[in-house]
Amino acid sequence: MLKIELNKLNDLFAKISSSTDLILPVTVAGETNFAKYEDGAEVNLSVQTVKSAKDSFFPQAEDLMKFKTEGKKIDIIDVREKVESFVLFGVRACDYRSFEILDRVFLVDPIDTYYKAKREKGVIVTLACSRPEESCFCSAFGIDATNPLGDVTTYIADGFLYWNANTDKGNALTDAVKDLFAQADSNDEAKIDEQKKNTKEILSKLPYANVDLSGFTPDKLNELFNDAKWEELSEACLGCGSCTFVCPTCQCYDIKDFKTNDGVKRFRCWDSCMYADFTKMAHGNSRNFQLQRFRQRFMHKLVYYPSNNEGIYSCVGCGRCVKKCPISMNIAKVIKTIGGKNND
Amino acid sequence: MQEINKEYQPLIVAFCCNWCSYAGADLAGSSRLSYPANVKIIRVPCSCRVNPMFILKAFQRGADGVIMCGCHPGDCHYTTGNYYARRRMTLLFDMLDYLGIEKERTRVEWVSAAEGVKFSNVMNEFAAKICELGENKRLEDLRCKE
Amino acid sequence: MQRIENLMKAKAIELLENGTVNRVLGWTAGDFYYDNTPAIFNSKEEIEKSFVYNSFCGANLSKYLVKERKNEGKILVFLKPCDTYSFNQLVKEHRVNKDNIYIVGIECQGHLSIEAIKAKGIDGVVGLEENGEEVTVKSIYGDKTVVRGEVMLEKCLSCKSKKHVAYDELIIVNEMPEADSMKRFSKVAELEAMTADERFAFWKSELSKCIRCNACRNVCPACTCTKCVFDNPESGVDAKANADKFEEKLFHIIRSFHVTGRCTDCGECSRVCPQNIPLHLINRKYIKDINEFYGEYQAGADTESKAPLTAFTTSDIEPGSNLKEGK
Amino acid sequence: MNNEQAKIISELSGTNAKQCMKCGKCSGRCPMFDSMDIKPHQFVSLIAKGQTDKLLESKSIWYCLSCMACVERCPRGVAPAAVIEAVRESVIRVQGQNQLKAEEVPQFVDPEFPQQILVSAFRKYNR
Amino acid sequence: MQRIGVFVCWCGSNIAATVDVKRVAETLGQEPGVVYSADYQYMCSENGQQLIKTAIKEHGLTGIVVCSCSPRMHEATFRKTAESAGLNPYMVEIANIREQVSWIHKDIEEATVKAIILGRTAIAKLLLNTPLTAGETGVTKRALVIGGGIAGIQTALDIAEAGYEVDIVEQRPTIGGRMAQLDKTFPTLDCAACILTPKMVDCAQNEKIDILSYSEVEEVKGFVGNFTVKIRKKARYIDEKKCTGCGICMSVCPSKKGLNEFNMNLNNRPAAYIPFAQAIPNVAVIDPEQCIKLKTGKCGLCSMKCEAKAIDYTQQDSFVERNYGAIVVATGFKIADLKYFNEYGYADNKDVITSLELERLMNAAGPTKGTLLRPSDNTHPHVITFIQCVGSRDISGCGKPYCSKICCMYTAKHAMLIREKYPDTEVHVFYIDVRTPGKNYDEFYRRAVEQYDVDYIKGMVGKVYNENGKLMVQGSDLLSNEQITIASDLVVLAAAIEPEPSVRKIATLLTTSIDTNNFLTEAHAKLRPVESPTAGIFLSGMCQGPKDIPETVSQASACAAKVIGLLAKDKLKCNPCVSISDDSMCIGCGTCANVCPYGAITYVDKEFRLGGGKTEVRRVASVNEAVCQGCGACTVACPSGAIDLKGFTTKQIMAEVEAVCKR
Repeated sequence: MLKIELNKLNDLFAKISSSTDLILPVTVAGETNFAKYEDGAEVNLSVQTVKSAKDSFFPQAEDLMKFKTEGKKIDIIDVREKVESFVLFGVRACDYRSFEILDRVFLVDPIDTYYKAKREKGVIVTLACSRPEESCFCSAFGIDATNPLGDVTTYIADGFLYWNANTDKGNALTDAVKDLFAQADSNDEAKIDEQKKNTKEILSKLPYANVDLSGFTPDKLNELFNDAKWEELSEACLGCGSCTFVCPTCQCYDIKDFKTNDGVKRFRCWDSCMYADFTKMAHGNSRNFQLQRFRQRFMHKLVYYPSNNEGIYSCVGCGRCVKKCPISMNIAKVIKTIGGKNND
Repeated sequence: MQEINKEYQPLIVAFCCNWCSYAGADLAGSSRLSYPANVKIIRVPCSCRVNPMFILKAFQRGADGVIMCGCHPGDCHYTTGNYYARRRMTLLFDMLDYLGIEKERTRVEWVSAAEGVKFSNVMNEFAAKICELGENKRLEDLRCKE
Repeated sequence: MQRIENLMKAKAIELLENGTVNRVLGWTAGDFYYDNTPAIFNSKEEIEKSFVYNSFCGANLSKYLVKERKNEGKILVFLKPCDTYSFNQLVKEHRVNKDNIYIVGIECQGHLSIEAIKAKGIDGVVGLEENGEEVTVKSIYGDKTVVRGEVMLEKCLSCKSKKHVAYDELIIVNEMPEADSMKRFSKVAELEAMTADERFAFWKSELSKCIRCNACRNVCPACTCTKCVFDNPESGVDAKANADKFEEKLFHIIRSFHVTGRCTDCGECSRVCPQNIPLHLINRKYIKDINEFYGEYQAGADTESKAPLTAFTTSDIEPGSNLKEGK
Repeated sequence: MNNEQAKIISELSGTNAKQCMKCGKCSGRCPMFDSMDIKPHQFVSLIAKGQTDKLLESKSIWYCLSCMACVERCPRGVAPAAVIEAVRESVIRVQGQNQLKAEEVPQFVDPEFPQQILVSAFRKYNR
Repeated sequence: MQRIGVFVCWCGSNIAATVDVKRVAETLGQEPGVVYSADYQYMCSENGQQLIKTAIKEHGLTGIVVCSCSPRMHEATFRKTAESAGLNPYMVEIANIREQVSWIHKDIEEATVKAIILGRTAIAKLLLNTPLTAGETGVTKRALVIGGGIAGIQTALDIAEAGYEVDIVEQRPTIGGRMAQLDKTFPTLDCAACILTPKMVDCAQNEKIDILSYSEVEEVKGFVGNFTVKIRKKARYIDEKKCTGCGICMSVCPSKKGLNEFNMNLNNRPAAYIPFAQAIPNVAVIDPEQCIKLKTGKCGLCSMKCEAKAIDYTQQDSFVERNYGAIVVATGFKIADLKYFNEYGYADNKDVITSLELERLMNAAGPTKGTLLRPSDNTHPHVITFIQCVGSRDISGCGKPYCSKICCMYTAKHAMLIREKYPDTEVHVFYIDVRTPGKNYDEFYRRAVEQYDVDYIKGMVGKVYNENGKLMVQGSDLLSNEQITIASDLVVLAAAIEPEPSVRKIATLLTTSIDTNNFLTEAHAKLRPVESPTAGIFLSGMCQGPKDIPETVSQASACAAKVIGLLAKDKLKCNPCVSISDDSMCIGCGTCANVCPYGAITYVDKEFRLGGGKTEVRRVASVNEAVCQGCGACTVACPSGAIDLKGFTTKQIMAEVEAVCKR
């Protein structure tokens, strides 16, 4: 394990970004989101980002291809540039888990080559949590916030950032920057263990730490789907997309065309199941009421996805939707309301 | 004719109402009063048909300046159209300015069917002003400039 | 506050039981004190179980009435002073059926913003205690006390009025301090005084945060179109994401323009923005312009007056004539 | 305009002789008409035709009082007095000798002179 | 998918000299959707149109783009061409490559490129065009003529003659207008009253004509074929139906200080008066400003003496509202204000008069009973000087930039009449040019010079001043190159004429356009000179531009022919480019109706299916296509974009914006 003083982190970021793109939490106009590191950027590793880390692999808008027209002639142009390797720094355990959930969507046949290219080139440096928020409930999904995986795992404790490479990619990155680090000793490891212990204690006491998901099993699909509670749960929903756009696991997108000056650019952009035109087809919409749309989101995360993916829920308990819903309705409340009596 | 810098040719979209300003442009034409070729006129029935979205669309598409011309207030073919247009544009232009977009990029002129000279002068002046400002960078859509 | 809540509950139960209304629109309590959700209550039991009115009921309930129009019977709604303006505006635009709504205007001492509390570095908030001007924030990391006035919602800090402009009855126990409406435009004026470059930089960094979640639009009581132009492929401006920087501006200019003269300045757009973009500054610019150019106008103050963009005078100012020269 | 000189005079005068519709109102009003060999309207007409030689030799230019009656009355916005002034100036420039300097003025001043004479004298001679 | 044909017109060399028309046709032929392109010397010619028709049939075209002159010129022509070849006329778009390209650009490359872009823009729009069908409306078979001068009278008579009802609204107490004030008329020198008054009587007696004198148009609603006009009948304090026109009230009225407007204020009239003996209607009117009874409540002499009991001091303005199919503007002219021309001394000298004042002084029914006496001392003037072009052809800002057209002829007339009647009088005329185009006009002028010895002086007057009771007219004689001063007894100014000022308000009411000189604009300077650009509004007489009587009368009849042509139709085709609201998007907020200038939008409750077996009733906008004029104000006001304008849809305009911005 290596260590670096926190006040030297900018040197580390400068070094990494000198050879490759570095994506990390940056504060712009008061809000912290993952963004490319640039000289003078206000890096903030102490708060949860507004948007999740998924943008790096699955950006909100992404060009797919281009049709160039000239008179009556149409050329199809591949707009994919060779993806260069990049470093994604400061990913929390919940967001890291979300990549695994996205992989199960994008990397199974048919493989999403746009996603795959980025996923392969991304070096993920995770950061262990030490100060969870009241909205956090990752532990409900079996995630250990204090010990994230990734190519490199880092911990912040006692004025130092500790660095531990886990994979070949991680080792390669470590080699490139190790000059800046000192070797950590057993004393340091003890400090980290102490911090982990403290954090785990806080985590176990969080309000949503013990939401019970056991009621969400594939065999209860019909029962859950027909639950009368959906109506009151969805009543106040505005049908905006805040929850889906801050969510690390939402993976739905829409494909659209943009008419440029010399043709058409085909791109995809995040879609939200909360929107009235989500999965609109020639015959119209499959879900006409907000109740149906609302139910879809949670049924997908808690029932449909797990039944196709060995019981893995498509929620990581990051709590972003808990924080950002304009009317304070969220997945935790849904789980508590229809997830069976253990939640009472 | 206005001397235009050959390197930089600004693109100007002019929305002209059918009854006065488009006729004014016709008069400028039949009086052989020239204005830069980069002024492109779009005919609308009345200035009140000009949706702020059209103006933003023009900027998105790469226009460097957008001008709306209508009948003089009080002379609208539809009686009141340009009065509504005037309020809309006043507020829209103010908003663009508020967002930091150069105020000179947008303009409203009232040009009657009899004012061919004015039409040509206005277009020459406006084109010169836009030349001075240079390319529209603050309200551009890079996808349209590839 | 507790007293108001009790009065509201009693009133709701009374009106339900005497048959004046068949449902009640209010707020239901959440898990952390600050996360109340608008809700419809159909029975005394429901009300007694979870009806809440505390300092985190900033949500404007008037927009829900549009949806409620389809349902049978009369509904009771609790509206804060500023919410009644939105209500009036909806009446004016025929979006709600006034006859099927029973309004109880409620006391408002300004509502609090959890974002503002968190911005003070207080995290892990699991509860609050209100004691007059002081608020004790209970956190998993220990309790802290803050001054009420410092953690209010932006819309309450620059409250436009404490007067209910529409109601059937009022529940007001304590005096509501009169609003300082001049405050509303001070930030707009500050921006106006900047150079265009400074303004551009300001808005560039603010709007670049926009994730196009549409929360601002969907919460807006003036945005009640069944199909928004931004969702309509025929409109020429539809988009689901800001695929280019241009679209951030386009979205916010058009969104605010569409509510110009109709926006009551309820401040919901700024309250719900997940990225805390000061969207009210865009809407207020239009309001300030309207006041300056066409005379004072407060949307929703009544249900009859002509909106500024559907009216004119022959001597209105010319577009751009008020703007100072220069980049 | 086929004559350089006419162009210069036109520019100096800032008037467009082509706008003249030959109504003669300038001459109709000119107080010094009888003393002039070339009449005010002819000035304008000669400039329009580019025949400047006659003008430069004309005695009229020294008779013009610069009273501006012709300018005031012209329905076409042409300024004959300005043309005459411009011709005068051209002549003086050629002579290049007899400018009037401000400091020399007091010795010429007769208190009986109307102010206009002083002003017009200065207009004529000081450049 | 559309099959578009592109037709590039050379317009002789008008376009082809600056635009490479072949290249334009070739390039546009390559555009998606275009299956045929051609160029031709004159597309609007019969051969050109035939070429279009053949191409439409042979290539199965679904729409055409014509790159030619302004759509204001030939859009209608090409729409007809398309229609006759079986195409919907609204599947035609014009790219204006003459007025917007060839006439203003010199560089061939630059002009050609622009022409191609404009062509592409038209194609982009056309690709989104849909066939439009015009609706129909009925026509109210009645016309309104605003103004009862010779123009209005002639138009009304002609319309009535064709069998249609027509109302004349006249702001003065009698019809007759300016012509009634004239003495003799050129070039025949017959007396104006002798030829005008019979026509006035015809009007009064024609049962199809209703004269609303002393009335003004207050409000105009509706559109071609279906106007509703509110007319204010000013209180004349005389019951029109009872008054016999006996004139007793005039003779007993003790208030005699009112200025006689009919006599150009040269003398006075009583408060109760009939403007002139042949007035139509021959009904008195009481001037409330002068009437002692109305001002102080004490008098009532006329009421006591009136045998018909027609006097009614309590009368108020009343309103009538009538429906018309067509409206004719015949508001006429007035003498321009001379306040900027103090060099002629009009304000300071009673004996400097305008020509119209001279008409009254020479008229047998005038203040001097036809004897020419000068106003200051009622003596016979021996030297009379006329000054022409007073305030006309003036670009200095004091006068009018245009030629008033009638002054040369009436000055010759006046000079001749004076010399005829008073041979001892010396008559001088200062002129700039003598303009006499017209049948027998120059002969008339030459007669003044040759037979009547009128002294025409080429030159302009610089100053008129009073010296010992004589009016000294100082001017130049350009031909002898002299400055001359004529000591005169009377100076007559041929003052510029200008449109009657009330025309501005009327133009606004009628939503028709007016030029910088306040003359009404015609739909086309050459081809539609009596129609205004606003459908259903026609122009008669001086309101459109300076004219003499023969011209006015011919225009008035032309105007009547146009009106008759309109009223003869049972149905009018509406403009199909009207607003249409999409029910699925409309939220019934009412914003569109608030901005509609025609009140074309109403709201209806409609039931909609929501899916899942549910329905809801929503309030939605409904556009009356016959009333909508297609301005588009509603389309922008609508927040949801539910309302669109056919022919200028949001998508079409957006497509045009995209096309013009393509570099």
